Amino acid sequence: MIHISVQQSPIDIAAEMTRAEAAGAGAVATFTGLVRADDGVGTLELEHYPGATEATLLKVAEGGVARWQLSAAIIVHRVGPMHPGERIVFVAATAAHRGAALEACAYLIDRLKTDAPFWKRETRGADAQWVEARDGDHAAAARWEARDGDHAAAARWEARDG
Amino acid sequence: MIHISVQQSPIDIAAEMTRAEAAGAGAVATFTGLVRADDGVGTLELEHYPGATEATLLKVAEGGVARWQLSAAIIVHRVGPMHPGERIVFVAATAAHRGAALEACAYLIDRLKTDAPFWKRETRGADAQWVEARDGDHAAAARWEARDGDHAAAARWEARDG
Amino acid sequence: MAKIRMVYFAWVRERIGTGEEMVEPPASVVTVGDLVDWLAETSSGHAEAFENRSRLRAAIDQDFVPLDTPIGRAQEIAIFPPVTGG
Amino acid sequence: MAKIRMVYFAWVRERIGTGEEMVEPPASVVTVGDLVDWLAETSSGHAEAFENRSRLRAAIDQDFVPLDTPIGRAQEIAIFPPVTGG
Repeated sequence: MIHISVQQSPIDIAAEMTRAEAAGAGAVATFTGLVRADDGVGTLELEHYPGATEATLLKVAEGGVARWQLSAAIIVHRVGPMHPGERIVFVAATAAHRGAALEACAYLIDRLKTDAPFWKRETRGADAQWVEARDGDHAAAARWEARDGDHAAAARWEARDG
Repeated sequence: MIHISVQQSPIDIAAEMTRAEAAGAGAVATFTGLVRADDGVGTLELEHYPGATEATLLKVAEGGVARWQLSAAIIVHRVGPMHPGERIVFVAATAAHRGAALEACAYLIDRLKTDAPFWKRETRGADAQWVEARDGDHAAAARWEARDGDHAAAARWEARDG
Repeated sequence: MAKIRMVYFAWVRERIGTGEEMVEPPASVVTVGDLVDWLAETSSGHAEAFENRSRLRAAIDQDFVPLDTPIGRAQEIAIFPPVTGG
Repeated sequence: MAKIRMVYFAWVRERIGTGEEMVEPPASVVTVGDLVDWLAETSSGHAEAFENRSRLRAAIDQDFVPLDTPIGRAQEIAIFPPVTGG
Protein backbone atom coordinates (compact mmCIF):
# COMPACT_ATOMS: atom_id res chain seq x y z
CA MET A 1 0.00 0.00 0.00
CA ILE A 2 1.37 3.39 -1.00
CA HIS A 3 -0.19 6.65 0.14
CA ILE A 4 1.11 10.03 -1.05
CA SER A 5 -0.35 13.38 -0.09
CA VAL A 6 0.74 16.97 -0.68
CA GLN A 7 -1.69 19.06 1.31
CA GLN A 8 -2.49 22.49 2.74
CA SER A 9 -4.26 20.99 5.74
CA PRO A 10 -2.53 19.86 8.97
CA ILE A 11 -1.13 16.32 9.08
CA ASP A 12 -3.31 13.95 11.13
CA ILE A 13 -0.85 11.46 12.67
CA ALA A 14 -3.53 9.20 14.16
CA ALA A 15 -5.22 8.81 10.77
CA GLU A 16 -1.91 8.14 9.00
CA MET A 17 -0.87 5.58 11.65
CA THR A 18 -4.19 3.78 11.20
CA ARG A 19 -3.42 3.59 7.48
CA ALA A 20 0.13 2.33 8.14
CA GLU A 21 -1.05 -0.28 10.64
CA ALA A 22 -3.90 -1.56 8.47
CA ALA A 23 -1.32 -3.37 6.34
CA GLY A 24 -1.30 -6.15 8.97
CA ALA A 25 2.48 -6.33 9.44
CA GLY A 26 4.39 -6.21 12.71
CA ALA A 27 6.53 -3.08 12.52
CA VAL A 28 5.85 0.58 11.71
CA ALA A 29 8.62 3.20 11.72
CA THR A 30 7.76 6.86 11.24
CA PHE A 31 9.50 10.18 10.89
CA THR A 32 7.83 13.53 11.53
CA GLY A 33 9.42 16.87 10.69
CA LEU A 34 8.22 19.89 12.63
CA VAL A 35 8.60 23.65 12.31
CA ARG A 36 11.12 24.27 15.05
CA ALA A 37 9.70 26.31 17.90
CA ASP A 38 13.07 27.30 19.29
CA ASP A 39 14.84 29.41 16.67
CA GLY A 40 12.73 32.51 16.26
CA VAL A 41 10.81 31.54 13.12
CA GLY A 42 7.35 33.08 13.05
CA THR A 43 6.05 31.57 9.80
CA LEU A 44 7.40 28.86 7.53
CA GLU A 45 6.11 28.73 3.97
CA LEU A 46 6.45 25.67 1.76
CA GLU A 47 6.38 26.07 -2.02
CA HIS A 48 6.41 23.06 -4.36
CA TYR A 49 6.27 22.02 -8.00
CA PRO A 50 2.75 20.62 -8.47
CA GLY A 51 2.69 17.39 -10.43
CA ALA A 52 6.44 16.84 -10.21
CA THR A 53 6.20 16.69 -6.41
CA GLU A 54 3.61 13.92 -6.35
CA ALA A 55 5.47 11.96 -9.06
CA THR A 56 8.73 12.22 -7.10
CA LEU A 57 7.16 11.15 -3.81
CA LEU A 58 5.52 8.19 -5.53
CA LYS A 59 8.87 7.15 -6.99
CA VAL A 60 10.54 7.44 -3.57
CA ALA A 61 7.79 5.37 -1.94
CA GLU A 62 7.92 2.74 -4.68
CA GLY A 63 11.69 2.53 -4.24
CA GLY A 64 11.24 1.84 -0.52
CA VAL A 65 8.53 -0.75 -1.07
CA ALA A 66 10.61 -2.62 -3.66
CA ARG A 67 13.80 -2.56 -1.62
CA TRP A 68 12.41 -3.60 1.77
CA GLN A 69 9.25 -5.47 0.74
CA LEU A 70 7.19 -2.97 2.67
CA SER A 71 3.52 -3.63 3.19
CA ALA A 72 2.94 0.12 3.43
CA ALA A 73 4.80 3.33 2.57
CA ILE A 74 3.25 6.69 3.42
CA ILE A 75 4.53 10.16 2.59
CA VAL A 76 2.50 13.21 3.60
CA HIS A 77 3.97 16.67 3.00
CA ARG A 78 2.37 19.92 3.91
CA VAL A 79 2.60 23.03 1.69
CA GLY A 80 1.65 26.68 2.24
CA PRO A 81 2.14 28.73 5.41
CA MET A 82 2.63 27.05 8.78
CA HIS A 83 3.74 27.88 12.30
CA PRO A 84 6.24 26.66 14.93
CA GLY A 85 5.36 23.23 16.30
CA GLU A 86 3.29 22.25 13.24
CA ARG A 87 4.14 19.16 11.19
CA ILE A 88 5.79 19.72 7.81
CA VAL A 89 6.27 16.12 6.78
CA PHE A 90 5.32 12.64 7.93
CA VAL A 91 6.67 9.39 6.49
CA ALA A 92 5.91 5.84 7.58
CA ALA A 93 7.21 2.43 6.57
CA THR A 94 5.42 -0.79 7.54
CA ALA A 95 7.21 -4.13 7.34
CA ALA A 96 7.18 -7.59 8.90
CA HIS A 97 10.26 -6.84 11.02
CA ARG A 98 11.69 -3.74 12.63
CA GLY A 99 15.04 -3.65 10.81
CA ALA A 100 13.32 -3.21 7.44
CA ALA A 101 10.80 -0.68 8.77
CA LEU A 102 13.49 1.47 10.44
CA GLU A 103 15.83 1.45 7.45
CA ALA A 104 13.05 2.13 4.96
CA CYS A 105 11.76 5.03 7.05
CA ALA A 106 15.23 6.64 7.01
CA TYR A 107 15.40 6.02 3.26
CA LEU A 108 12.04 7.68 2.59
CA ILE A 109 12.92 10.87 4.46
CA ASP A 110 16.53 11.03 3.19
CA ARG A 111 15.40 10.67 -0.43
CA LEU A 112 12.52 13.08 0.01
CA LYS A 113 14.93 15.72 1.32
CA THR A 114 17.07 15.67 -1.82
CA ASP A 115 14.63 14.54 -4.51
CA ALA A 116 11.30 16.24 -3.89
CA PRO A 117 10.78 19.78 -5.27
CA PHE A 118 9.89 21.66 -2.08
CA TRP A 119 11.30 25.01 -1.01
CA LYS A 120 11.10 26.52 2.46
CA ARG A 121 10.89 30.21 3.27
CA GLU A 122 11.24 31.30 6.89
CA THR A 123 9.93 34.57 8.25
CA ARG A 124 11.56 35.98 11.38
CA GLY A 125 9.92 39.27 12.27
CA ALA A 126 10.04 41.43 9.10
CA ASP A 127 12.78 39.32 7.51
CA ALA A 128 11.82 36.54 5.04
CA GLN A 129 14.50 34.18 3.81
CA TRP A 130 14.65 31.11 1.60
CA VAL A 131 16.22 28.18 3.42
CA GLU A 132 19.53 27.03 1.95
CA ALA A 133 19.98 23.36 1.00
CA ARG A 134 22.18 21.42 3.41
CA ASP A 135 25.15 19.40 2.17
CA GLY A 136 24.30 16.81 4.81
CA ASP A 137 21.07 15.99 2.98
CA HIS A 138 22.95 14.86 -0.10
CA ALA A 139 25.41 12.84 1.97
CA ALA A 140 22.47 11.13 3.70
CA ALA A 141 20.76 10.34 0.40
CA ALA A 142 24.01 9.23 -1.25
CA ARG A 143 24.63 6.49 1.30
CA TRP A 144 21.59 4.59 -0.01
CA GLU A 145 23.05 4.65 -3.51
CA ALA A 146 26.53 3.62 -2.41
CA ARG A 147 25.01 0.61 -0.72
CA ASP A 148 23.06 -0.17 -3.86
CA GLY A 149 26.11 -0.04 -6.06
CA ASP A 150 23.76 2.06 -8.21
CA HIS A 151 26.50 4.09 -9.86
CA ALA A 152 24.36 5.44 -12.65
CA ALA A 153 21.94 6.96 -10.17
CA ALA A 154 24.77 8.33 -8.03
CA ALA A 155 26.39 9.92 -11.05
CA ARG A 156 23.11 11.54 -12.00
CA TRP A 157 22.87 13.17 -8.57
CA GLU A 158 26.44 14.34 -8.62
CA ALA A 159 25.87 15.89 -12.04
CA ARG A 160 22.78 17.59 -10.72
CA ASP A 161 24.65 19.06 -7.76
CA GLY A 162 27.81 20.01 -9.64
CA MET B 1 11.92 14.82 28.72
CA ILE B 2 11.67 11.11 29.41
CA HIS B 3 8.36 9.27 29.55
CA ILE B 4 8.16 5.57 30.44
CA SER B 5 4.97 3.58 30.73
CA VAL B 6 4.22 -0.12 31.22
CA GLN B 7 0.48 -0.41 30.85
CA GLN B 8 -2.49 -2.75 30.43
CA SER B 9 -4.40 -0.17 28.40
CA PRO B 10 -4.05 0.36 24.63
CA ILE B 11 -1.30 2.69 23.42
CA ASP B 12 -2.62 6.09 22.30
CA ILE B 13 -0.28 7.19 19.50
CA ALA B 14 -1.79 10.65 19.11
CA ALA B 15 -1.28 11.38 22.81
CA GLU B 16 2.30 10.05 22.75
CA MET B 17 3.12 12.08 19.61
CA THR B 18 1.81 15.22 21.30
CA ARG B 19 4.17 14.49 24.17
CA ALA B 20 7.10 13.87 21.79
CA GLU B 21 6.39 17.03 19.80
CA ALA B 22 5.97 19.25 22.84
CA ALA B 23 9.75 19.21 23.30
CA GLY B 24 9.95 21.93 20.60
CA ALA B 25 12.60 20.24 18.42
CA GLY B 26 12.42 19.62 14.69
CA ALA B 27 12.50 15.85 14.29
CA VAL B 28 10.54 12.96 15.80
CA ALA B 29 11.24 9.33 14.88
CA THR B 30 8.99 6.58 16.19
CA PHE B 31 8.74 2.81 16.13
CA THR B 32 5.55 0.88 16.78
CA GLY B 33 5.42 -2.89 17.23
CA LEU B 34 2.10 -4.60 16.48
CA VAL B 35 0.65 -8.04 17.08
CA ARG B 36 0.90 -9.48 13.60
CA ALA B 37 -2.46 -10.14 12.02
CA ASP B 38 -1.13 -12.49 9.40
CA ASP B 39 0.31 -15.52 11.17
CA GLY B 40 -2.62 -17.19 12.92
CA VAL B 41 -2.08 -15.79 16.40
CA GLY B 42 -5.38 -15.37 18.28
CA THR B 43 -4.08 -13.84 21.52
CA LEU B 44 -0.68 -12.53 22.53
CA GLU B 45 0.08 -12.24 26.22
CA LEU B 46 2.88 -10.11 27.61
CA GLU B 47 4.36 -10.93 31.02
CA HIS B 48 6.97 -8.71 32.67
CA TYR B 49 9.09 -8.22 35.77
CA PRO B 50 7.42 -5.33 37.64
CA GLY B 51 9.90 -2.81 38.95
CA ALA B 52 12.83 -4.21 36.98
CA THR B 53 10.98 -3.42 33.73
CA GLU B 54 10.46 0.24 34.50
CA ALA B 55 14.04 0.61 35.76
CA THR B 56 15.40 -0.98 32.58
CA LEU B 57 13.27 1.18 30.26
CA LEU B 58 14.35 4.30 32.13
CA LYS B 59 18.01 3.30 31.74
CA VAL B 60 17.50 2.68 28.00
CA ALA B 61 15.78 6.06 27.55
CA GLU B 62 18.47 7.87 29.55
CA GLY B 63 21.13 6.19 27.41
CA GLY B 64 19.45 7.52 24.26
CA VAL B 65 19.02 11.03 25.63
CA ALA B 66 22.67 11.23 26.71
CA ARG B 67 24.05 9.83 23.46
CA TRP B 68 22.01 11.87 20.96
CA GLN B 69 21.10 14.93 23.08
CA LEU B 70 17.44 14.09 22.65
CA SER B 71 14.85 16.59 23.81
CA ALA B 72 12.42 13.69 24.36
CA ALA B 73 12.57 9.91 24.69
CA ILE B 74 9.35 7.94 25.09
CA ILE B 75 8.93 4.21 25.70
CA VAL B 76 5.44 2.77 26.16
CA HIS B 77 5.05 -1.00 26.46
CA ARG B 78 1.81 -2.84 26.83
CA VAL B 79 1.44 -5.92 29.09
CA GLY B 80 -1.34 -8.47 29.52
CA PRO B 81 -3.47 -10.05 26.79
CA MET B 82 -3.82 -8.41 23.38
CA HIS B 83 -5.03 -9.20 19.89
CA PRO B 84 -3.81 -9.07 16.27
CA GLY B 85 -3.37 -5.52 15.03
CA GLU B 86 -2.97 -4.05 18.51
CA ARG B 87 0.14 -2.12 19.53
CA ILE B 88 2.63 -3.88 21.81
CA VAL B 89 5.27 -1.19 22.01
CA PHE B 90 5.81 2.43 20.98
CA VAL B 91 9.09 4.32 21.18
CA ALA B 92 9.81 7.88 20.10
CA ALA B 93 12.95 10.01 19.94
CA THR B 94 12.82 13.78 19.47
CA ALA B 95 15.91 15.70 18.39
CA ALA B 96 16.91 18.87 16.58
CA HIS B 97 17.82 16.95 13.40
CA ARG B 98 16.56 13.81 11.74
CA GLY B 99 19.81 11.80 11.83
CA ALA B 100 19.87 11.86 15.62
CA ALA B 101 16.14 11.14 15.94
CA LEU B 102 16.26 8.17 13.54
CA GLU B 103 19.36 6.61 15.10
CA ALA B 104 18.12 7.10 18.64
CA CYS B 105 14.75 5.55 17.77
CA ALA B 106 16.49 2.42 16.44
CA TYR B 107 18.67 2.36 19.58
CA LEU B 108 15.68 2.55 21.93
CA ILE B 109 13.85 -0.37 20.32
CA ASP B 110 16.99 -2.49 19.80
CA ARG B 111 18.01 -2.11 23.44
CA LEU B 112 14.48 -2.66 24.69
CA LYS B 113 14.30 -5.95 22.79
CA THR B 114 17.35 -7.41 24.55
CA ASP B 115 17.36 -5.58 27.90
CA ALA B 116 13.79 -5.28 29.10
CA PRO B 117 12.26 -8.21 31.02
CA PHE B 118 9.20 -8.94 28.88
CA TRP B 119 8.05 -12.37 27.72
CA LYS B 120 5.54 -13.08 24.97
CA ARG B 121 3.15 -16.01 24.85
CA GLU B 122 1.21 -16.64 21.65
CA THR B 123 -2.03 -18.57 21.49
CA ARG B 124 -2.99 -20.20 18.19
CA GLY B 125 -6.27 -22.06 18.57
CA ALA B 126 -5.82 -24.37 21.58
CA ASP B 127 -2.01 -24.17 21.45
CA ALA B 128 -0.19 -21.67 23.68
CA GLN B 129 3.54 -21.15 23.21
CA TRP B 130 6.22 -18.91 24.69
CA VAL B 131 8.01 -16.95 21.98
CA GLU B 132 11.70 -17.85 21.63
CA ALA B 133 14.30 -15.08 21.76
CA ARG B 134 15.79 -14.18 18.39
CA ASP B 135 19.56 -14.11 17.86
CA GLY B 136 19.05 -11.12 15.59
CA ASP B 137 17.92 -9.04 18.56
CA HIS B 138 21.28 -9.43 20.26
CA ALA B 139 23.14 -8.66 17.06
CA ALA B 140 21.06 -5.49 16.66
CA ALA B 141 21.71 -4.39 20.24
CA ALA B 142 25.41 -5.30 20.08
CA ARG B 143 26.09 -2.93 17.17
CA TRP B 144 25.42 0.04 19.45
CA GLU B 145 28.08 -1.17 21.87
CA ALA B 146 30.62 -1.90 19.17
CA ARG B 147 30.22 1.66 17.93
CA ASP B 148 30.66 2.93 21.47
CA GLY B 149 33.84 1.01 22.03
CA ASP B 150 32.05 0.18 25.28
CA HIS B 151 33.79 -3.14 25.80
CA ALA B 152 32.81 -3.58 29.43
CA ALA B 153 29.14 -3.35 28.52
CA ALA B 154 29.56 -5.66 25.54
CA ALA B 155 31.34 -8.23 27.69
CA ARG B 156 28.56 -8.10 30.23
CA TRP B 157 25.99 -8.91 27.56
CA GLU B 158 28.04 -11.71 26.11
CA ALA B 159 28.42 -13.23 29.57
CA ARG B 160 24.69 -12.99 30.06
CA ASP B 161 23.98 -14.74 26.76
CA GLY B 162 26.67 -17.43 27.11
CA MET C 1 11.96 25.87 -32.38
CA ALA C 2 8.64 25.17 -30.64
CA LYS C 3 7.40 27.22 -27.72
CA ILE C 4 8.51 26.10 -24.25
CA ARG C 5 6.65 26.69 -21.02
CA MET C 6 9.16 27.93 -18.43
CA VAL C 7 8.30 27.48 -14.74
CA TYR C 8 10.21 29.03 -11.83
CA PHE C 9 10.17 28.38 -8.10
CA ALA C 10 11.30 29.97 -4.82
CA TRP C 11 13.81 32.83 -5.18
CA VAL C 12 14.24 32.15 -8.91
CA ARG C 13 10.50 32.90 -9.31
CA GLU C 14 10.72 35.95 -7.06
CA ARG C 15 13.70 37.48 -8.87
CA ILE C 16 12.20 36.90 -12.31
CA GLY C 17 8.89 38.25 -11.07
CA THR C 18 6.71 35.48 -12.47
CA GLY C 19 6.13 31.78 -11.87
CA GLU C 20 5.81 30.92 -15.54
CA GLU C 21 6.20 32.25 -19.07
CA MET C 22 6.18 30.95 -22.65
CA VAL C 23 9.48 31.33 -24.53
CA GLU C 24 10.70 30.60 -28.05
CA PRO C 25 14.50 30.30 -27.97
CA PRO C 26 16.63 30.48 -31.16
CA ALA C 27 18.10 27.32 -32.73
CA SER C 28 21.49 28.09 -31.13
CA VAL C 29 20.00 27.14 -27.74
CA VAL C 30 20.75 23.41 -27.38
CA THR C 31 21.03 22.62 -23.67
CA VAL C 32 19.20 23.82 -20.55
CA GLY C 33 22.36 25.79 -19.76
CA ASP C 34 22.16 27.54 -23.16
CA LEU C 35 18.53 28.37 -22.39
CA VAL C 36 19.50 29.90 -19.06
CA ASP C 37 22.20 32.01 -20.78
CA TRP C 38 19.73 33.21 -23.38
CA LEU C 39 17.00 33.97 -20.80
CA ALA C 40 19.49 35.91 -18.63
CA GLU C 41 19.64 38.49 -21.47
CA THR C 42 15.88 39.06 -21.51
CA SER C 43 15.52 41.10 -18.29
CA SER C 44 17.44 42.27 -15.25
CA GLY C 45 15.25 39.98 -13.16
CA HIS C 46 16.29 36.95 -15.25
CA ALA C 47 19.92 38.06 -15.03
CA GLU C 48 19.71 38.32 -11.26
CA ALA C 49 17.92 34.97 -10.89
CA PHE C 50 20.47 33.17 -13.06
CA GLU C 51 23.55 34.98 -11.69
CA ASN C 52 25.07 31.95 -9.98
CA ARG C 53 24.71 28.81 -12.07
CA SER C 54 25.94 26.49 -9.32
CA ARG C 55 22.82 27.38 -7.33
CA LEU C 56 20.41 26.46 -10.12
CA ARG C 57 18.66 23.14 -10.70
CA ALA C 58 16.44 22.15 -13.61
CA ALA C 59 13.75 19.74 -14.74
CA ILE C 60 12.62 18.87 -18.25
CA ASP C 61 8.97 17.83 -18.42
CA GLN C 62 9.12 17.28 -14.64
CA ASP C 63 12.24 15.06 -14.71
CA PHE C 64 15.25 16.46 -12.88
CA VAL C 65 18.25 16.92 -15.21
CA PRO C 66 21.74 18.45 -15.12
CA LEU C 67 22.05 21.85 -16.82
CA ASP C 68 24.06 20.38 -19.70
CA THR C 69 21.13 18.22 -20.80
CA PRO C 70 19.86 18.92 -24.37
CA ILE C 71 16.38 20.45 -24.40
CA GLY C 72 15.18 18.14 -27.18
CA ARG C 73 11.44 18.37 -27.63
CA ALA C 74 10.77 19.69 -24.11
CA GLN C 75 7.37 21.19 -23.48
CA GLU C 76 7.98 22.36 -19.90
CA ILE C 77 11.30 23.38 -18.36
CA ALA C 78 11.62 24.30 -14.70
CA ILE C 79 14.48 26.31 -13.16
CA PHE C 80 14.76 26.47 -9.38
CA PRO C 81 17.13 26.50 -6.39
CA PRO C 82 18.32 23.32 -4.67
CA VAL C 83 15.33 21.74 -2.91
CA THR C 84 14.79 22.14 0.84
CA GLY C 85 11.77 20.04 1.72
CA GLY C 86 10.96 17.76 4.64
CA MET D 1 22.46 -17.77 55.10
CA ALA D 2 19.57 -15.31 55.00
CA LYS D 3 16.29 -16.03 53.27
CA ILE D 4 16.09 -15.14 49.57
CA ARG D 5 12.97 -14.25 47.66
CA MET D 6 12.99 -16.22 44.39
CA VAL D 7 10.89 -14.87 41.49
CA TYR D 8 10.17 -16.74 38.25
CA PHE D 9 8.76 -15.66 34.91
CA ALA D 10 7.28 -17.14 31.72
CA TRP D 11 7.85 -20.90 31.25
CA VAL D 12 10.20 -21.04 34.24
CA ARG D 13 7.29 -19.86 36.40
CA GLU D 14 4.86 -22.27 34.72
CA ARG D 15 7.11 -25.32 35.14
CA ILE D 16 7.87 -24.54 38.77
CA GLY D 17 4.19 -23.87 39.39
CA THR D 18 4.64 -20.59 41.27
CA GLY D 19 5.81 -17.05 40.54
CA GLU D 20 7.71 -16.66 43.79
CA GLU D 21 8.92 -18.48 46.87
CA MET D 22 11.19 -17.88 49.86
CA VAL D 23 14.27 -20.12 50.03
CA GLU D 24 17.14 -20.62 52.48
CA PRO D 25 20.05 -22.27 50.62
CA PRO D 26 22.97 -23.93 52.45
CA ALA D 27 26.35 -22.20 52.75
CA SER D 28 27.71 -24.33 49.90
CA VAL D 29 25.55 -22.31 47.47
CA VAL D 30 27.83 -19.46 46.35
CA THR D 31 26.72 -18.41 42.84
CA VAL D 32 23.37 -18.09 41.10
CA GLY D 33 24.31 -21.26 39.21
CA ASP D 34 24.83 -23.12 42.51
CA LEU D 35 21.41 -21.88 43.61
CA VAL D 36 19.81 -23.20 40.43
CA ASP D 37 21.51 -26.60 40.97
CA TRP D 38 20.29 -26.73 44.55
CA LEU D 39 16.71 -25.66 43.64
CA ALA D 40 16.57 -28.26 40.84
CA GLU D 41 16.67 -30.93 43.58
CA THR D 42 13.69 -29.51 45.44
CA SER D 43 10.90 -30.64 43.06
CA SER D 44 10.31 -32.19 39.64
CA GLY D 45 8.92 -28.80 38.52
CA HIS D 46 12.16 -27.05 39.48
CA ALA D 47 14.15 -29.81 37.78
CA GLU D 48 12.16 -29.39 34.59
CA ALA D 49 12.35 -25.57 34.64
CA PHE D 50 16.14 -25.64 35.15
CA GLU D 51 16.86 -28.54 32.77
CA ASN D 52 18.71 -26.46 30.17
CA ARG D 53 21.00 -23.90 31.77
CA SER D 54 21.81 -22.19 28.49
CA ARG D 55 18.16 -21.09 28.31
CA LEU D 56 18.14 -19.46 31.73
CA ARG D 57 18.82 -15.84 32.62
CA ALA D 58 19.02 -14.28 36.07
CA ALA D 59 18.78 -11.03 37.99
CA ILE D 60 20.01 -10.22 41.49
CA ASP D 61 17.95 -7.51 43.19
CA GLN D 62 16.60 -6.59 39.72
CA ASP D 63 20.02 -6.27 38.06
CA PHE D 64 20.68 -8.74 35.24
CA VAL D 65 23.71 -10.94 35.97
CA PRO D 66 25.46 -14.01 34.48
CA LEU D 67 24.74 -17.31 36.26
CA ASP D 68 28.27 -17.48 37.69
CA THR D 69 27.72 -14.31 39.75
CA PRO D 70 28.07 -14.77 43.52
CA ILE D 71 24.77 -14.33 45.36
CA GLY D 72 26.32 -12.17 48.06
CA ARG D 73 23.68 -10.52 50.20
CA ALA D 74 20.92 -10.80 47.58
CA GLN D 75 17.37 -10.27 48.80
CA GLU D 76 15.61 -11.09 45.52
CA ILE D 77 16.83 -13.39 42.77
CA ALA D 78 14.90 -13.83 39.51
CA ILE D 79 15.27 -16.77 37.12
CA PHE D 80 13.65 -16.53 33.69
CA PRO D 81 14.01 -17.35 29.96
CA PRO D 82 15.71 -14.97 27.49
CA VAL D 83 13.52 -11.89 27.12
CA THR D 84 11.20 -11.42 24.12
CA GLY D 85 9.64 -7.99 24.47
CA GLY D 86 8.87 -5.26 21.98
